[in-house]
Amino acid sequence: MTLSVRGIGRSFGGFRALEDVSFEMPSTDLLGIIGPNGAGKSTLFSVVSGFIAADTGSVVLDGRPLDRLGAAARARAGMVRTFQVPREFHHLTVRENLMAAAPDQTGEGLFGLFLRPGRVRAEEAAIGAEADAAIEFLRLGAVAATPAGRLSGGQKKLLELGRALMAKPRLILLDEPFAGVNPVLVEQLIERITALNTRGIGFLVIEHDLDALSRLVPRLVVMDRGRVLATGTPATVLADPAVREAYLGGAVA
Amino acid sequence: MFGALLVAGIVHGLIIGLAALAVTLVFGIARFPNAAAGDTMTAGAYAGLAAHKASGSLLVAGGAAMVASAIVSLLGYLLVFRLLARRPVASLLVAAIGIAFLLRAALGLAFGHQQQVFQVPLAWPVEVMGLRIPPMDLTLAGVAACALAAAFGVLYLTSIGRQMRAVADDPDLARVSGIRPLRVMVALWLLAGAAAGIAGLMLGVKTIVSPEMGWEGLLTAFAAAILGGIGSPAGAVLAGLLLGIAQEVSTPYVGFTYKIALAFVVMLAVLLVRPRGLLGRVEGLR
Amino acid sequence: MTITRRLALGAAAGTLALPNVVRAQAETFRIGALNPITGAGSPYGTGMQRMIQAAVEAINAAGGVNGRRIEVFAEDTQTSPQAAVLAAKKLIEVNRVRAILGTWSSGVSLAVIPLTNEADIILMHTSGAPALSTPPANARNLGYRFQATNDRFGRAFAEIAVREGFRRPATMAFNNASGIGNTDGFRRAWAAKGNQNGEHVIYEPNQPSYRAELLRVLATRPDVIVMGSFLPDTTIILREWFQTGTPVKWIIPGWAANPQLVQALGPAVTQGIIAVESVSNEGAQAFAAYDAAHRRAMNNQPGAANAYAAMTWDMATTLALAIEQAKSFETAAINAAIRQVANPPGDQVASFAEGKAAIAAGRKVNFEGASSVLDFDQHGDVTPDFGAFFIEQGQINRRYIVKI
Amino acid sequence: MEAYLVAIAIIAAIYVLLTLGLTLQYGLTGLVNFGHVGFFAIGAYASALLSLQGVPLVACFAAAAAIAALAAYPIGLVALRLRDDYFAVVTLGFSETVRLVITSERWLTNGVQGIPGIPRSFAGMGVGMPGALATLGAIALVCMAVALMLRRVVRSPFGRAIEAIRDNEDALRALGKDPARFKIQVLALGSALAGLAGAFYAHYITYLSPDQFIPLVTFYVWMAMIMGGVGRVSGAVVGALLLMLFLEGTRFLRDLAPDLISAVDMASVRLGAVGLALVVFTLFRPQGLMGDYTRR
Repeated sequence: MTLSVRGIGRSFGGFRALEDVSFEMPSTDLLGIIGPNGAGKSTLFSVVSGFIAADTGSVVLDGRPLDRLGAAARARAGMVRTFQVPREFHHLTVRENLMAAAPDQTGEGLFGLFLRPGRVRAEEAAIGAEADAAIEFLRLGAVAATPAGRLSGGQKKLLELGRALMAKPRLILLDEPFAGVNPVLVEQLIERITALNTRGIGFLVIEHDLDALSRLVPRLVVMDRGRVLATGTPATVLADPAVREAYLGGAVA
Repeated sequence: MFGALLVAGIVHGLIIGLAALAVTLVFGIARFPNAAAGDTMTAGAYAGLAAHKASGSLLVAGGAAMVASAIVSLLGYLLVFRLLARRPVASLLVAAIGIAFLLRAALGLAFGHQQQVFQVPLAWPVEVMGLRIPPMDLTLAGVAACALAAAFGVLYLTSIGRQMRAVADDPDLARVSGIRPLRVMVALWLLAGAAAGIAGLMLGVKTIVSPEMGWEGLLTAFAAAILGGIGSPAGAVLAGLLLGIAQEVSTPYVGFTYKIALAFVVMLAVLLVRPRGLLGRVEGLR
Repeated sequence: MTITRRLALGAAAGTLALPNVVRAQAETFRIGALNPITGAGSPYGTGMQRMIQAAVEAINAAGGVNGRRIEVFAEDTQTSPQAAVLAAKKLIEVNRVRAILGTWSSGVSLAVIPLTNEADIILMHTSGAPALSTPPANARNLGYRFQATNDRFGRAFAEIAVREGFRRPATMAFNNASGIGNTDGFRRAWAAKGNQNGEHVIYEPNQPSYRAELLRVLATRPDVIVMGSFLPDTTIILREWFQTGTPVKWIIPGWAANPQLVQALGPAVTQGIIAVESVSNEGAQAFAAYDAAHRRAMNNQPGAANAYAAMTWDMATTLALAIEQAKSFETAAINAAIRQVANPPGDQVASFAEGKAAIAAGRKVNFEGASSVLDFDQHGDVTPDFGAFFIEQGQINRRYIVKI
Repeated sequence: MEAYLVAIAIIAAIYVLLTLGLTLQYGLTGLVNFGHVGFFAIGAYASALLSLQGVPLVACFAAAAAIAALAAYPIGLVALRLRDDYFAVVTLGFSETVRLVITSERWLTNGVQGIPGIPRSFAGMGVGMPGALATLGAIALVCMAVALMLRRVVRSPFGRAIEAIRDNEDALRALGKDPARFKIQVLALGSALAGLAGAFYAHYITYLSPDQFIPLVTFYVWMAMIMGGVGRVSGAVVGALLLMLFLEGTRFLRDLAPDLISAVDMASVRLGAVGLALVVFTLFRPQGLMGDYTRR
């Protein structure tokens, strides 16, 4: 049960954003990706989640190659992403945001909606209960009926996580979950993510906040200028001179 | 017959190309299809007509058409589009339709709905390599070539032109590299307006001038801009020529009604194969 | 929802308030002038409307009909059936007009005539479509056509082509009911004379170039091209044709081959064009009066520039005479009187005043209009004569008249 | 007078139906459909032609909606892979192509000569007031049913998904849902409403020709939607009424003050006012008169 990323390359015009990026992780595990600005982390995320096509290489989840699948199909295959800048459905309430993410709803087709009203009602009740559970789990109860556009940055991050959960993935790709989130919420997020991981959901996390990330994940991939620089536990990776050179620059040296 | 249709197609295509250039510049940089481009053309045609009546010179008429359309275009930006910069594409589109209607109404009130014509001398065709070419076609092709050369000169040889293309390529990148957006936008709308003005003048000289003339050709210009790849000036002109020639040359086969739909069908076919147009970069996967 | 209701009530109140203004005036006989002020018919619509008003002024100056003044309510059809239907509804329901005069395009007349039939009022129009002669459109015989049908135009074209000795005519038609009606009429008449028809091209409006269309026709080497066309497209086509340098003759409807065309293209391009028009009854006294009125109302443009305006002038006069003759304001009586005052036999009269006097004297009158002699057949259609006009050195000269 | 008001109300109700379709497509889902009139035309011609073959009117109306929806399906399949702005241009092109097909295929549509003598709805009740009132009643009922249906859709899982598309399409895609699947259904349903409106139009005006289906009609509907309130069902009703008030009101303006402005200029003024309304509402009141749709 693994996610393996093999030899991914991608250029924009003349600029090589990704070059032969490879790594592997058990899909129930926690893996972090770090790197300086412009290292290609976000591009990698977009390629893995199917929002940008790769020029070369392959993404395989649990033995199934995903390369020919679009973003939606990859999500259905069990790999759901969040966004660096939260993309909440701003007109919908928090609860509606969560309910919208539940997969395979009969009422999402016009025929189902009008021809099988009983089934739609039953599903709605179940999904609503699920959403309420997620709200409680994420401690968003106070804003459950608020349009998502009015949430704080941190609350939106929580909501994104909750939405991803509602889609019932095996693996969640988190794009800078701690960026712009106040320290109290960061702790809460770390704790919630860890709790979810113990339930068997894997996480691939891009993060700038090295400190927070080190406390969350047991293993790190370090990227620089579109390449993988090192892979290993936070301690070993951070001890690597090449990493210190590229990522931490003169600050630590 | 084929040769004659080819010549007609090239002249027709140059007009479409100029109009498409105006559309694609705005499309590439301001990121919406400017539905007011057609009526900006009409404004240019009327200004050119007035100048031609006063001076009798096509050159003066061309200058007037460019200036008038450039001003109209810039006003549209300053008064409306600038205020909508952060809105969804649909808002800009609807506002553009509104401006188009306003312009047409103003021209109708000012000049009436009767057709007007450029009083240009008509002459018999000249023989070039066995092809009989109307001298007017040569004049118009010359005008279009000069206008295109000037437009591409601005785009590729001046600093503001390079900045425009940079913004078209990547607005975010351009913002961090210190390009002043207002200056670029003003230059952009002026250039797009001037191109539309020349297109309007040519259409007016070739046919007749009426308040509806620009709107009628808008769809073809859109098709050419999309076909050429949004934001690609060379693509727009190329696609314009392609559509112009295709419309003329294909008529013996598809008939005279469906030739209008041809632009649309070609556009659809190309978009199916290359969703970003002929010269547009292919990116993303949906 | 409160806003909705308030707005709706406001709208209703606003419209309901209007008829009071109308009702306040003295008892009049109301007619509607429903003309193509804008849209494709706009070159003629304003003149048509003004001539209805001018004719009514003359009628009122002569003492009105049966002692009542005629009052005109004018509306724009926008040359669009939908707008015309609402305009007609408004004329019928709000202004309570008793006749509608001057619908121009066939589409508009076909859309309006069910309404006039339903309201039991007369419709006088200038449309060419044959469907307007017969049921269901003219089921109640309340429709009157003051223009020749497109078919008759086509026959006139064929007569002239024969007379000029043309052998290989091609046809080009603007893709609308009138354009195609003209050329189809020509082709039928030409074939009926035992001739071979040439190339036939139907073209679309608003094209930046008609070269492909032209070349297709010219490639068959016709000696004459018969057009079913309008002014803007004719202007562009003739321009392109001249620049091909191919000699050919043209037969063009008079509404397209008019002084504006000559002014747009100059004498060199237009030299030798044959313009065909249902001749206004130019020798007639009625035409002189109409021409004077047209010049007064339309910035000194001659009346011959707008054949439809002559027709609307005649519409108002015919209707007024019929009312005098009927001595009634009832539609059925007026309708029965129209052929009595317009068709022979009877004293030829040229104006309302003259006719009114004759009717008062107990004589049978025969109104000879400005647009034609105005004799209606059983379908309510007129059969005007056609003139062949030749454009020579920028002048449009009539050579002869064709009778069908 | 009453009959005139009824006539206006019928046309207004036809616009309400068209506006409801666009509200679903643009207001709720964010689809920039500039080809609405094409589906209106398809519905009108389908119903007219079928009724002339002797098909009962009720079946004609149903067929008009179904055929318009079917026509939307391939367009959706092709166009919904494209960006929003491309979609706008493609739909505009589609509606013009529909008009050209109607113009050209004389064997089917009688071309530019048009189709006269289309059976009037409720002709059995006479052509006068009773028939018109019955027509108005029928179309008002249909509008109400459609409005109720749209409210139902808005509050359903489907409505949640299409509003999610409008707010952020990529986010929905990231959750494993294909926006195109929803958009095609939205396009088809909105087009079915336009087709139904077309059927009402055909059997009320009783004469169809291609020049009745120009893009201006599409933009009238846009104007109604934008004035009334984007994404609000009640906004569609208010907007369509305002549109009619505006289109017909100009007639009375000239009755009251005939010398104020000539009829020719009035056409320009009317067009200019449509333009001004579009610009001003976009600039200063994008939520329309009925307010923001989040507070429905």
